[in-house]
Amino acid sequence: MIVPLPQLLAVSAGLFAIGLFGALTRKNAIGILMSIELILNSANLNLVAFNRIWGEPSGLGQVMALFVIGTAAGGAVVGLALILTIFRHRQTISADEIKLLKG
Amino acid sequence: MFAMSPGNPSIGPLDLAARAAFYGVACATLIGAAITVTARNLFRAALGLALALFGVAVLYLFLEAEFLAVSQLLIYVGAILTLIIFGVMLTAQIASPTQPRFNRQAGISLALALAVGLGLGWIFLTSGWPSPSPKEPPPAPVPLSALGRSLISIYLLPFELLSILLLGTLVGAIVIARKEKDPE
Amino acid sequence: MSGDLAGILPEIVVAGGGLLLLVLPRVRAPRLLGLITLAFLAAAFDLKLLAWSARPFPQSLFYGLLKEDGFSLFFQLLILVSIGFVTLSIMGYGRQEVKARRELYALLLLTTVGLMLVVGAQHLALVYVGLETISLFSYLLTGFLKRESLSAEGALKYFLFGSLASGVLLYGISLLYGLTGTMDLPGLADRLTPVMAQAHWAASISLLFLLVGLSFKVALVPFHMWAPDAYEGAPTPVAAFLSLGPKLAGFALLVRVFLVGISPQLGLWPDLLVLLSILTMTVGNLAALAQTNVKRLLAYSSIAQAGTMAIGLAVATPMGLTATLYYLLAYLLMNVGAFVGVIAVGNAGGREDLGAFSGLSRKEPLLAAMIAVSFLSLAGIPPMAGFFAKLWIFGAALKANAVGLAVVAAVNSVVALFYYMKVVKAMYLDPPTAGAPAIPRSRSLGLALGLCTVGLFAVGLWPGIWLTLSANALPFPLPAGRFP
Amino acid sequence: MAFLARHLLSLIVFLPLAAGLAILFIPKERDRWIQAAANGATLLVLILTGWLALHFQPQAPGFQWEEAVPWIGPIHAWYHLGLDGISLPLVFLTALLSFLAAVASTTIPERRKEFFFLYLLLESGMLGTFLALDLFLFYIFWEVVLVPMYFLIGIWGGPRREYAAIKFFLYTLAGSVFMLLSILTCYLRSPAHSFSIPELIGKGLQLGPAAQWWVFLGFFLAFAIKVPIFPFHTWLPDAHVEAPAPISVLLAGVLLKMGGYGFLRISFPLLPHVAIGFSLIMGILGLINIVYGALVAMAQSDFKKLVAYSSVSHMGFVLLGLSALNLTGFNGAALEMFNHGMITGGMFLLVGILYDRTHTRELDAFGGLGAKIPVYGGLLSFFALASLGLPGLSGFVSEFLALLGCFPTHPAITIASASGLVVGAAYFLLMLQRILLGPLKPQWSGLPDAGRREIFTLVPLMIFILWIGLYPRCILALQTPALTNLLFRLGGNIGW
Amino acid sequence: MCLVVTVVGWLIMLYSIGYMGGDPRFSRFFAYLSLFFFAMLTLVLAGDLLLLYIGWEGVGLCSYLLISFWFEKPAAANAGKKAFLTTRVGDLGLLAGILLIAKRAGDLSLTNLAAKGAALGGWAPAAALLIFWGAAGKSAQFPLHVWLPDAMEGPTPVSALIHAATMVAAGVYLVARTLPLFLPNPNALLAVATIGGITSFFAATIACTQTDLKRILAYSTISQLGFMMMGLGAGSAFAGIFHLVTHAWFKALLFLGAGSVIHAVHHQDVTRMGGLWRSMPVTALTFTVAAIAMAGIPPLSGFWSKEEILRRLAGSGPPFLILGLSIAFLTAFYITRAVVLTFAGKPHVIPANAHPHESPLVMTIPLILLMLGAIGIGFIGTEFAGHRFQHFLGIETGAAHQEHGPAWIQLAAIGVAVGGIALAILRYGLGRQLAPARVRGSLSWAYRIVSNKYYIDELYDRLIIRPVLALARSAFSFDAGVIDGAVNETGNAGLALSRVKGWIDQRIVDGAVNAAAAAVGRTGAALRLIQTGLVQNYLLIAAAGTLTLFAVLRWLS
Repeated sequence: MIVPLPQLLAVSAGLFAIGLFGALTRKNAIGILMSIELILNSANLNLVAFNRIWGEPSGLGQVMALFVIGTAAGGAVVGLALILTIFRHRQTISADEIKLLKG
Repeated sequence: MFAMSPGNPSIGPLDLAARAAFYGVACATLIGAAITVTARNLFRAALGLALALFGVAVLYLFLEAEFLAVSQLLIYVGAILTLIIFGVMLTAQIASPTQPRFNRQAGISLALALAVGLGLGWIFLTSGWPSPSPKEPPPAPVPLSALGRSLISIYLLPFELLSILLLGTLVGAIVIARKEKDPE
Repeated sequence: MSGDLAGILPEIVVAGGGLLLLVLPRVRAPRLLGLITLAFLAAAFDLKLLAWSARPFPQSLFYGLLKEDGFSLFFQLLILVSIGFVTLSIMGYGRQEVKARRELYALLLLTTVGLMLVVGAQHLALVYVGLETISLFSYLLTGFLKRESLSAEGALKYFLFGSLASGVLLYGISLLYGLTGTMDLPGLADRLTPVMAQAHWAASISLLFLLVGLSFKVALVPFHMWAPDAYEGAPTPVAAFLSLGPKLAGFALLVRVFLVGISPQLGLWPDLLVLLSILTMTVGNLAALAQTNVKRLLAYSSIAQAGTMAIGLAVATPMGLTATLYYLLAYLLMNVGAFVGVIAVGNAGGREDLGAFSGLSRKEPLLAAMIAVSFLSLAGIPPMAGFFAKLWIFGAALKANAVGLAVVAAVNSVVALFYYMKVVKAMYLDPPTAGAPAIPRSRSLGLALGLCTVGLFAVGLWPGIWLTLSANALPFPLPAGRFP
Repeated sequence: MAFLARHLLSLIVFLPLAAGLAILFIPKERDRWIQAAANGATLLVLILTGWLALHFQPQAPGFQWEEAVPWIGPIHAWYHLGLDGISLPLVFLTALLSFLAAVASTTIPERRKEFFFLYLLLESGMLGTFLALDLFLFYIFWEVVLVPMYFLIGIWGGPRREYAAIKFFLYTLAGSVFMLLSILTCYLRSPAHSFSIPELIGKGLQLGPAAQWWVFLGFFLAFAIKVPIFPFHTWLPDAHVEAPAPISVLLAGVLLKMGGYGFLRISFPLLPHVAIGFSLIMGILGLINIVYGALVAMAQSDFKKLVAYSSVSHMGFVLLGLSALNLTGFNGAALEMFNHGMITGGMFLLVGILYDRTHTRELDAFGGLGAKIPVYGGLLSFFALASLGLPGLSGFVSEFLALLGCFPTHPAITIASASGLVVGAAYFLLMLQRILLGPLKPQWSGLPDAGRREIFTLVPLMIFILWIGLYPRCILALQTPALTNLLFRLGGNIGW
Repeated sequence: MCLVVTVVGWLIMLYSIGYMGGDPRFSRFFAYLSLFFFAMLTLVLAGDLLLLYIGWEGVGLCSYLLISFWFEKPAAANAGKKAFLTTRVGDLGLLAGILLIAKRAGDLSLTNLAAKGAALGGWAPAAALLIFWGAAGKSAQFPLHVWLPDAMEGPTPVSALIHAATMVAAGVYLVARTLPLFLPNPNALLAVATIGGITSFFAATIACTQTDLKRILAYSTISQLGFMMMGLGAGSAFAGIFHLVTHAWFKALLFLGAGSVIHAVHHQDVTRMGGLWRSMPVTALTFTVAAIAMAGIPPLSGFWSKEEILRRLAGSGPPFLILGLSIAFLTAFYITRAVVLTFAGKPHVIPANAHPHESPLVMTIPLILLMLGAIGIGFIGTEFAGHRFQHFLGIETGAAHQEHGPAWIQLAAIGVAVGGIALAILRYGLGRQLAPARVRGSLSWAYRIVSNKYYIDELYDRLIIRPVLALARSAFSFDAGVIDGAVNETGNAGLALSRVKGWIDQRIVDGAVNAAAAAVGRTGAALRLIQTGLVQNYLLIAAAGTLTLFAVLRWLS
């Protein structure tokens, strides 16, 4: 199977941009979390694609992508724990209402 | 022939079909991503994310990274996304039709994201990407066994650290998220 | 392999301590938890000292993923010391629900493992995983004051900001990997030179993303905005930790990646760092001027301090780097002193604003004096260590002909004086608030403050020793006769 | 004993600090002990400096009682102290004023333990500044002075003390930060590669002309703020007015001199070419200081502010003398520093005495006190006359020398500056008139005259003022050789 | 000079014991007085300009202290201040002159002044004029004379000693001392003479109109000092110094006499006196003798010295001579007027409850001694005493000796003196007491005008008295209004200016700093606003920052 690299990279760039947009605009904290997952995936896509090019025997790109998936899981756990906590305190997880700390 | 050399002569019909499939999957992925960030309903956004993640997994398949594709499905779609959906349901904010979808900085964010996306795309498409050795045949995909070996040899340290990370986050998340019963 | 394991024995000890604390049966006395933590930290510290004396350097461990050299040892020792101080301050913290949790100490120790590994990392995979470990644990620690919604808010903002930043960092790593085929820092350095010519902008973007990710850790402007909120929301000892641990790691990585991995001649990183450091100092100091919450003030202060430290990297000379290392040492001591002061004052009535410091010198003259020493050192008043740190930085900038940078730093240090003196003023010049509760005695806080005070004078009055120490810890051999 | 003799300067510098630390351990209730310890320590320092002054050999080249110990190895910074003719009068002045002001500090009402600790720390810093021969050490002492001063103004000062204290601190720190940059540049750009002032002077700097100007300006800013030179002087009225009387004495008597001393010790010898080029600007600034300070002083209705602004005016003569670039001018400048310390120190003591009794400094609130408290009136008149440059008293000698020295260099400026003498006389006489002359206001009918302790603090100053006024050689002889050396370096007129 | 200071001073001190008796600050008075002697002798004996300057300022200080001795009186306090300040303005010139000499000639000793003058070269006139400027301040020369009348607020012995006999003469002394500097420069001499003349004439006219006894004397002092300056300006140190010496005696006497009167009647208004010779004969006698001496009637001292100056002036040209003569005339006129008004006639307007009596011995003995001096001192400079004084001074004896002016000058001098006295007696002594018809009858030499007596009155009044009075009045009003006003206004303007500067200091200089501080503070506050608390704002800023960094990177490369 032949996949042209630039196009793949373009997809990853698209994912990155969409993720960035979501992170900047979603009102819901979980929405922001999901957008960030998109960014992580775009990076992962890069890693795997480059791994395919370089064909390293150790499979660095793929290993790295696995690490990313692992840390993403950890991140999601932490994020949701924090979101749940704040929801318990404030009954909201809307990012533009969480603004007691400022200045 | 993998890689991007522009004037590659040997493009067979199979390649063409594969290419069409690739574009389809790529589009699906991006559409899923778009749904993720635009859907008013948070549950639908989660489904969009699932679509995007799934699309990425298929792209991994295109790249002959089968283990990763499986991991993506198992961990990402299976675990992380489930967790997120749980979160959505727990916080009971699935949809709030009265509220605008985006916050007030949507316009400028859109411009910024467009700039980033187009800029990155332009750079990727115009950069001369290096390849280890253009004349040799493309390297074989990394076998699963090699992956496993390198995980417990070369990359043992980050791997172990990752386990510490996961353990720590789980414990910490439980401590934080758990409702406090006894003031320990 | 056994040699590798022996090499990371201190890290293993710390990790073991963390795991032990997790599985420990429920302990009622928080002091015991603290003492256990301290014991493990001390053991690791001792082992690191042993490693320091048992040269030769550098040692490459785990297939070159980890490098044990003077630089990493310097940072690891600083990290162990600062975590020790943080532990002491947790032990003296008034909030029982925080300090009685063994998970807190466990997380702290596990974070320490991440920090120690990251500063020795020679591979971007380890860098990424290590940074994620630090970050995720930091978010959790920030949110540890679970009864306070502000704590969760700060943690959430920190988390969201940090996740995006690490996404960007990761994206940069992936691009770098694509361009060079490796994540090994020495290999990266070798292969990047042709790549910079071939795919200049892609390489630039990747390095920029890397810089952004690390700047977030160090809280350089404009990637600093999480810091004040996180510091204010976090339990104060954790805020102290945030101002030390991630910053230390961030600086170590900035050096490893940008000064050693990617030579300053490649690209314009020094220029960007100059810009960032000027911005950081200025914005940090100006924003700190308007603060009344001392914790928040310290957050901005530590942003500004990081900006000053970044000058040493921006000039990209041995002298500059030495200055930064010395600065980190001084910064550790004075920042801990300042935060411990906030903890001590906060323990009395739960307030952490300037008003809570009013008239402290009359109620607690010794405590006030020690806090004042820390703040004056932060302001750069001789003969405390902070002054010398600033001095080396100025000197490095002048030596590198970056006169403008030096002048900006100098002006900033004057601005900074104003808000540091606000705290001193409250303690010494303002009358005590009537009916303010007495400050509970805490031996661990006293010990921490005392150590900081003594340390500030020791590092200040005999700066030669510490300067030599910093110079010996440079990650590259010192050019003969060029220092300073 | 031999050890002490070899480390006499260190002893002088650190004796107050040691005493200050010791005071911290005296119980708060033993107030007499605290006062006695402070008096004793400052007196001992005064005796030691007096011994130095008596055994000083003016003609001997270089520095005397020099001490040099390596301090910060990697950067070749030394702990290096030494005394020469330029620093000796100022060291003595510091010791004397510190002692007298300590005696006068009995009026400090509260937190006396802290007060004397900071006070003695301040004295150590001031002495160290004048004795340090290593730029690095100099800077440290220079800064060490700031902190206790901040607290001394901020805690024990008048109603606007906080503002005054932070203003003082910020101003001076702003100046000294730039001096630090200049010091570093000197260090980096000298083949001597050291902070030692004599060595830097000996080997010179490798800097282009423009860079030399910048370095000079860095020093200048720090010294100008300390002196203070218009328009950097606005911290001074606030600080002086708000500070408690003994501290005002040190502020005006000693701290201002640090700036002038810096010019003589550092800027001029280190950057002779710039110093020569700067002469005109210096002269103009001196003129502005003299005239402007005097005019503003005249407009004051606050006793202390008037004296504070008079300091601005008087320090203008120092600048004038410095701009002369000849021996007479330098002698005048150096002597003016010494004299101004004595005179203004006395003035501030007098202000303090009156304020302690009346709790007001409004000149218009007084009147006719000359009849009620004649001793005080006499003392005040004496210092006022010394301050307005009455011949026969010390102020005249130095002002005259400064004018005389400046005249060949900048005749027009000198003549214009001399008009400051008239205005100076005007505001001092106005002040005397408003306080001492005219009918006595009824509310002061119970005012007690100056007490024995107060007189005791003033008489030594009067002796010196008279002595120098009549026989200025006693100081001039000390400083002339050192100043001659400096002029050799500058290529100035040594004969004049 | 030294002798003048000590002898006259001793007498005045003696007098003061009586005059100041009972004052609460008796001892301080004498302390000040002694200090004054110290300073004055320093001034006089100084062999060096710098030392002279020290004494110069010292006497200024004492003058200040003594004028405002009764400082409870605001007028006295003001007067002291005014005196010190005005002389300080003069001192400025002296200081500048000293600086100039020091720079150009190298040293400041008062020997070899001619050589110094040569060394000064083109600067010599400037130096001379600067010194004269200083002298003008001290000696109350136009336009710096305004302080002296006010200085009369001090105790009378002080006025006698400092503001008549000694200190004010210091300026004359200084010019005389440094005359070698002036001599080669005709313009400098001319300036001295002109200023002296203007001052003298001007003050004399004013003196004619004053009613305050001490003020009359004060203006007369100014006038006489100006006269001395004229003598100096004519190039003769001797003439100036000679008149200085004689003037010291008779003017001190006049002042002490006036003091005695004031002591007795407790006010100073001559129009409210009269007939006092009855109650205080010694005072009246001594005062009158002094007045005659001053008017220049031979053989009293004033005549000799005045004649000497006039003779000198003849050498300077007719205008100066005429001026000198008219001054002499006016002098005679006003001093006689004072005598007549004070002592002659009936005691008509004295307050009923006041009983004037002769002063105690300790006051009258000095009066008598001074009177003897005033009579006799003039001889030391005359041919009769063999020009002893000239020899004593050791300056330009030969020239002074040989160059005899024409005899008519002597006659003219006597003439104007007598004329002045006569006129004054006519106008004040007799004109008041007698009916107009009797005036006509008693004055046979004016027979031709008898029929036109009204015309004569008119003439006297219109042509001499009125214009003189008018001139005097206008001069006084000029003095009081314009010059004094100018000084006061300068003071006020200075004050206003200094207020403006104070404002500048607070608003502009400090303001700039404060504004900078405020700007910094506001920026800080603005930065707080950026920190909205919304995490997505933070993210946006970070993202925008990254883009900016990239842009910078592009721009840099």
